[in-house]
Amino acid sequence: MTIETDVFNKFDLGTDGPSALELMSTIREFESRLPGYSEAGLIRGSTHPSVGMEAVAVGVSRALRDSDSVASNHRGHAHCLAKGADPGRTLAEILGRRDGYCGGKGGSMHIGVKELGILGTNGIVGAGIGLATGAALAAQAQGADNVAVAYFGDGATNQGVLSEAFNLAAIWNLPVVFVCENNHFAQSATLEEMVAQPDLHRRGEAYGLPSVDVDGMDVEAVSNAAAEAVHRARSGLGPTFIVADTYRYLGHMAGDTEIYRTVDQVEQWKGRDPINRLAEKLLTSNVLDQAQLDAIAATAVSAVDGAESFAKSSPYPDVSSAFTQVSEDIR
Amino acid sequence: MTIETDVFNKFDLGTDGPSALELMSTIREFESRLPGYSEAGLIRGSTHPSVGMEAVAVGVSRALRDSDSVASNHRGHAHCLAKGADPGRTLAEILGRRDGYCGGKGGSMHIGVKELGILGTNGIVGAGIGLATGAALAAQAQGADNVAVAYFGDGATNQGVLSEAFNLAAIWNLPVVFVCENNHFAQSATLEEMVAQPDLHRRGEAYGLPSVDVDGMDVEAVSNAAAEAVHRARSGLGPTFIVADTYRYLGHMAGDTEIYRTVDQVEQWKGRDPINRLAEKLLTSNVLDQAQLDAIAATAVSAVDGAESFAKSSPYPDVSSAFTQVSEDIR
Amino acid sequence: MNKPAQQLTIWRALNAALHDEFTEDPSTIIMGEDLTTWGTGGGIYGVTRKMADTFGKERVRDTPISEEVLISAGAGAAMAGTRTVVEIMYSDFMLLGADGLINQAAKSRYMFGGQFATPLVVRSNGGSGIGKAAQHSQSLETLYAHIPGLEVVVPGTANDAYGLLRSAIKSNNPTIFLEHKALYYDKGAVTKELIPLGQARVAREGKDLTIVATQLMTKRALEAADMLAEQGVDVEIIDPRTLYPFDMETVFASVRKTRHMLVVHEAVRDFGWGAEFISNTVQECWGELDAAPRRLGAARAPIPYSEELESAVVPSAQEIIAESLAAVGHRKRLLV
Amino acid sequence: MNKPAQQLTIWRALNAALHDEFTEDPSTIIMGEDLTTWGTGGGIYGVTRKMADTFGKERVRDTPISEEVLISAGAGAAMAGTRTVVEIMYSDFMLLGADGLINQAAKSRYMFGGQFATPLVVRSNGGSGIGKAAQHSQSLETLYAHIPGLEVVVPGTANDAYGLLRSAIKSNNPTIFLEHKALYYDKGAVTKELIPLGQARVAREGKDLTIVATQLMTKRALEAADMLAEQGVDVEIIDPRTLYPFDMETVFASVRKTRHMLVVHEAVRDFGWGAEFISNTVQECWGELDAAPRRLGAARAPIPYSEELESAVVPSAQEIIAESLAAVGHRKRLLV
Ligand SMILES: Cc1ncc(C[n+]2csc(CCOP(=O)(O)OP(=O)(O)O)c2C)c(N)n1
Ligand SMILES: Cc1ncc(C[n+]2csc(CCOP(=O)(O)OP(=O)(O)O)c2C)c(N)n1
Ligand SMILES: [Mg+2]
Ligand SMILES: [Mg+2]
Repeated sequence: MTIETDVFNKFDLGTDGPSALELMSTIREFESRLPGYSEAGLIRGSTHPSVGMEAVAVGVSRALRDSDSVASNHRGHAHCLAKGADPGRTLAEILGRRDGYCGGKGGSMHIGVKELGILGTNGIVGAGIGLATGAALAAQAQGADNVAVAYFGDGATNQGVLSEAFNLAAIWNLPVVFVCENNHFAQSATLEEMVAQPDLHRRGEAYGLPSVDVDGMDVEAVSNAAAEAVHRARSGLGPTFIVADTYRYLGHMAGDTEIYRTVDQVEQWKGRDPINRLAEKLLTSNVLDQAQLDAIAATAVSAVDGAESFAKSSPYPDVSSAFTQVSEDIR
Repeated sequence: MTIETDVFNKFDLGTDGPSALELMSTIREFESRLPGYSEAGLIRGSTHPSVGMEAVAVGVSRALRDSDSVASNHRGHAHCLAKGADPGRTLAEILGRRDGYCGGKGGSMHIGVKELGILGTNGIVGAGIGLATGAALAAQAQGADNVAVAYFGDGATNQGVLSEAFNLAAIWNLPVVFVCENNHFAQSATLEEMVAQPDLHRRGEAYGLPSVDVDGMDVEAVSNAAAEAVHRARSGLGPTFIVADTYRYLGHMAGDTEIYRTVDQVEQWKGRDPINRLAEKLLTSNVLDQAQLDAIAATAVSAVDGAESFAKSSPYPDVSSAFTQVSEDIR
Repeated sequence: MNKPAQQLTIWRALNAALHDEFTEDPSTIIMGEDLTTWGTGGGIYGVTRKMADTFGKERVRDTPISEEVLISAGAGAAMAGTRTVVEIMYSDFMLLGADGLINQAAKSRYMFGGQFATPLVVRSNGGSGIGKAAQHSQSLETLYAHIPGLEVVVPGTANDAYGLLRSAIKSNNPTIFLEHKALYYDKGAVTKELIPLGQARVAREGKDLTIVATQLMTKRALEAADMLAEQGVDVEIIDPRTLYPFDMETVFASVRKTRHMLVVHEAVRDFGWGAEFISNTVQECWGELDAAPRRLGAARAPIPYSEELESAVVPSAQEIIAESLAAVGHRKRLLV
Repeated sequence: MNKPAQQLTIWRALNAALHDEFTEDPSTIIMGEDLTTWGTGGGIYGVTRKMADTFGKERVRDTPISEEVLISAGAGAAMAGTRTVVEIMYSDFMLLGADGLINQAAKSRYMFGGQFATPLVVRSNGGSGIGKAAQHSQSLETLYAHIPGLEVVVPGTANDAYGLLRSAIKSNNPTIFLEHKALYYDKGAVTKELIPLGQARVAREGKDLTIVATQLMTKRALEAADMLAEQGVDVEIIDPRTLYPFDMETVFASVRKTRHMLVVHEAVRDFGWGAEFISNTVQECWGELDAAPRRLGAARAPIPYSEELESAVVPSAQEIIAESLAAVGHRKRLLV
C-alpha cells in the first residue's frame, strides 16, 4: 500500500477564505464579549477568552468531520465553535443556562458536545491530551477512519502526560493530531522562564512524531499543516505534533492584572492579527471587496447578537437537575 | 566565572580499576545469590537482581560523596552497594531482618540509607526521578554543592514524570544527573516495541539537557561520563542525562519465564561482560596479575559470605515495630 | 438452562469472564503492561491468558509503563464508544492516573449534562499478604467509593469475580475493579451468571452478629465464625461485593435480625469504608441494635515487608473473634 | 507577652504565617505556579504576596505546570532536609501528584525504618461556592485522612489559618493543608500563636446538640445555631481543624454533654470523614447518646457550575437546621 501523503486538501483562498474569515470573526466577537459578561455577573468562576488565537482552531477544524473527536482545554470556546458548536448553546452553557450544551452543569471549562465529537473543554491543564489519545485508540480499534485532535497550550507541554501520550501514539500509530497553541504564556508564566528548550516541536520528535512549527496567526498556514496531519492520521500513518505560534490579546481570565507583559508586546502581536491578515489577502487577491468584508463582519456580530439573546433568555436549570446524570441507572 | 568543565576526575585504570573490579564482583556475587534465597523462601515478594549491569552503578558512584543523594528504583541493590551501603545490612533488609537498614519494614524495593544519601530503592517505576530532582533542589536552595542522581530503567522513560523532571531541572539548573539503565526490557516488554524513537538521549535534549549515550558494559566509559556530569552539576552548570546501554542476565524477577527473549541474545551480551572486560584490561595493562584477579574474586565471595551469614543470623523484627515510625510524635 | 458450575480459581474465572465478554461484544478492548508477554502469556497473574491469541493485538494491547495516559486514554476511548478495560499491575499504581479517574472519567457523564457514557473498567489488584510491601499492597478502595460517578467492585470468590467482571464491563459507568492478590489461586464453583453491581451476598447465615467483610477478610470472618460457633455465637456474614453502588438494605435486614454488627476490612481502619456502613446502619437501625457496632481495619501504617509485621497490621481471624465477642458483649470470653 | 490580636483576612493570615515562618527558619522554601507574577504578585489568592521580594527567588519559586514532579520533588527536597511548601493552585490538581503524596511522602518515614523525616507541606484550596465547577471545587480531604503518614489540616478562621500553617511547616511529617477558596476574604482576630495539629476548637458552646463541622460548614452551622437557639435548641459546635491527627476527645466530651450529634461537611457525604467521627463516637459513647448521630455532606455528584445547582449539592444553613432538629428528635418542628 502506498499512501500519497501530499494529497491533502490544501487551503484555497477562494473557497475556504471567506468562510474562515467569517468563522474567525464570529469567534473574535464571541470571545470579546466574555469579559463584559463576567463584569456583569453573568459568568461565574473563570472564563478564558482566546481573542487573537482564532486562526488555530479555525485552521485545524477545516480538516475535521463531525465524527472526528476533539479534546480541548480551559481556553476552549473557539475549539468548540470551529468544530461546529452552536454559539447560542455554547454561550448558554457559559452562562449556566438550561439550553447550554450541558444544561448549565459544566460551564466554560466543561463544554462537551457528543454529536460533534467534542470531548469537552477541560479544567485540568493537559488532561485533554489523554482523552484525545483515547479517542484515537477507539477509532483505530473500531477500524473507523476517524481522527482525534488534542488542543493544549505551551504551559501544558510541561505536563508529563504529554510525553506519555506522544510515546503511546507513536508506537501504536494512533490517528491523533496534537496541536499546541503556543501563546507564550501559561497564565502569568512566560515560556522563556518555563522551558529551557523553546523549540517545542523537538519534544514531539524525541518521541518519534513528525513535528512542525506553524505560524498560528496565519489561518492558511495552520489549515494546511493540520490538513496534512489529519490526512496522515486518517490514512493510518499515525500522529503528528503541530506547534502553532500565537498570542492572546486579552488577559488570561477576568481580573488578570497582566503585570507579566507589556502593552507594547500586545500591540506588536496585534500587527500580525489573523483576521486582518486574511481580510487583506482576500481583498488584494480580489476574492472579496470591501463591502463583502464589511458584510462578513456584520454577519459575525449579528450571529453573536443572536447567541447572546438566545443564551440570556434561556432559563436557569431546574435545581433538581443537580442530582441527576451522575451515573447511569443510579440517581 | 569560568568553569573548567573538562577538569573532572577521569577514571584511572591503575588506581580506580582494582577497586571498581572488586565492587562489581561483590555486587555480581550478591545479586547472583538472590534467586536462591527466593527459592529457599528467605525472600518474600519481588526482588530484581541486576547481574550484568554492575558497571553502571559502580561507574556512576565513583564520582559521588556520602553527602550526595541517590534515588533508585526496584532494581536498586547495586545502586546502594556502590554508594557505600554495607552488604550485610542491605541483605538483612532484603530478608526482612531487624538489622536491615529499615528494620525489615522496607524489603528489597524500599531500602533507604539516610547517612549515605540513599533516598530509597523504589517500588513505583519512575518515582525516584522526582525524589532526586527534589534532593537537587534542596542542595541548590541550601547553597550546598551536593548533587543528586536518579537511576531508572528504559521502561521508566515512558513515565511522564521524567519529562517534567527534565524540564524543571533544566530551567532551574539543578545539580542532578539522570541515569537511564537501558537494559532493553521493561519486565517482558522490549524497548523496540515500547518506544518509536529508540535514541533515548533525544528525550533529554528535547528539554534542554546535555544528553549522552554511554556503553553501560564498560565501567570506565560510564565512570567518565558520570564524573563529567557530576562535575558539571557540582559546579552549578545543571543537569545531565546519561543513557547507559546495558543488559540484565537474569530474569526480571524470580519466576520469570523469559518468553520474551532468546538464550542466544543473553549469551551475546555476556560476551560484553563488564567484569570480564575490566579484568582483562587490568591484566593486559599489567595493573594486576592473575593471582591478584583471583584474590579479588575471592574477596568478593567472602564479602558476600559474610553478608549472608550476618543477614541470616539477624533476628526478625519485633512485631511491635509494625506500629511505630508512621509519623513523628504520632504513634 | 444453566450449565453446571465449574470449579475455577479466581484468576481463571476472571480470564473466562474476559473471554466471554470479548466474544459477546466486539467493541471491547483491553490494555496494560506485560499482558501478553509475561509468564505464560497472560499478565502478571494470568488473567489475560490467551486473550491476544483469541482477539488479536488490536484489541489486546501491551503498553509502555505510562499509567497516567493509560487511564486517561482509557477514559477517552470509552467516551468515544469503545468499552475499555485497563489493567493496572498493582492498584497502588492507579494513583498515577488519579486525574483520569477522578477528575475526568468519574465526572464525564455529569459535567456534560448526561451526553456521554464512559464504559471504562480499571482492573487491578489490592491487598497484602504476599510480601509485596508498602507500594504494592494497599487496599485503597475507599478512596474511589468516595468519588461520585465511580463504581467500585471488590470480588472475593471465583463466582463473584466472573459475574461481577462481566457486569462491570457492561456497565456504562467507569468502574474500579479491585481483585485481591492473595486470592487469585482460591478455587470456587462458578456458575457463569452475571451478578449485578450493588447486590450484597450473604456468605454465611447466622442470628447473633452481622459481620460485614470483603475479600480476604470474608475468608477470615468465615474461619472466625466457625470458632465463634463453638462458643455459641452464631455469625452472619455479609459480603457487599461492591462498595458503590452499595447494598445497605441487606445489611440493615441482617442487623435487624442479629442486633449486633462488626465491619472488617483490610483497608486502613481510619476513614475507611467501614465507617460508612456503620454510620448508615446506626442511623437506620437505631433502637434495633443491642450494642455499639464495631470496626476492624488495618492499622494506621503502610504495609511492612517482613512477614510477621505484615500480618500484624491487617486483621486476623483471632482479632475478628475477639472483636466479635466484644461486639456481642462477651468481653469476658475473649480469646487470645 | 502576647501582642494584641490583629483583624486579618484569611489570605493575609496565611501570608503572615509564611513570612514569619520563612523569617524564622532559613531552611524553608516554597514553590508553585504563578506565585510571584500573578495578580499583584502573590499567587492566585495572594497568599504568597511579597514572599519573593523578601526571601528571594531561590526560596520562592514560580514553577511550570507540572504538578506530579512538583509534589514528588517536594517530597525529595524534604527528605533531603529542606522544609518544603508546595502550593497547588486548586486541590483538585493534587491528584496529579497522588503518587508523590501517597506512595512516597506518606510512607517515607515508615518504609525506611524511621530514618527520614519528610517536612513537606502541600498547600492548596478546596471547597465550592464561587462557580469554579467540577474540577476546581472538590473537597477531597477525606482521601488524605485515610492515608497513614499524612496529616490533614482544614483551617476555617484567620487565627487557625495562621497558627496551623506555622505548625504544619514545623511538622516533620508530610501535611496536606487545605484552605477554603470561599473563605480567603473572611476576616478574624489573629493572635499569631502557633496552634498544634490535633486540637479541635469549640466554635460555640451549647448543651443540646454537638455539631462537628469545618470551614464553610462551621460558618453555616454557626448561622444555623443562632436560628436554632430561637427554637430552644442550644448547639455546641466543634471544629476539628485537623482531620489527622484528630481530636476525638473533644468530640466525645461534647457528645457526653449534649447526647446528640450531627456532622456536617462539604466533602461528599458517602464515605466522607463524617462517618469516621460518627463511628468512633458511637463506639465510645454508646449509651450516652439519646438518638442516632446524623450526617450531612455534599450530594453524590460532582460540583455543578450553575449557581443554584452548586448551592443545592452542598449543605445549607437551612439543611443544617432541619438535620439538627431531626438529630435532637424535633422532627415536627422542621423548618423549610
Ligand atoms: C493541572 C492544572 N494546573 C494548573 C491549572 C491552572 N491553570 C489554568 S490555565 C493555566 C495556564 C495554562 O497555560 P497554557 O497551557 O499555555 O494555556 P493558555 O492559557 O496559555 O491558553 C493554569 C496554570 C489548571 N487548571 N490545571
Ligand atoms: C508505576 C509502576 N508500574 C509498573 C510497575 C511494575 N514493574 C516493575 S519493574 C517494571 C519494569 C521496569 O522496567 P525498567 O524501568 O526498564 O527497569 P528494569 O526492570 O529493566 O531494570 C514494571 C513494569 C511498577 N512497579 N510501577
Ligand atoms: Mg499558553
Ligand atoms: Mg529495563
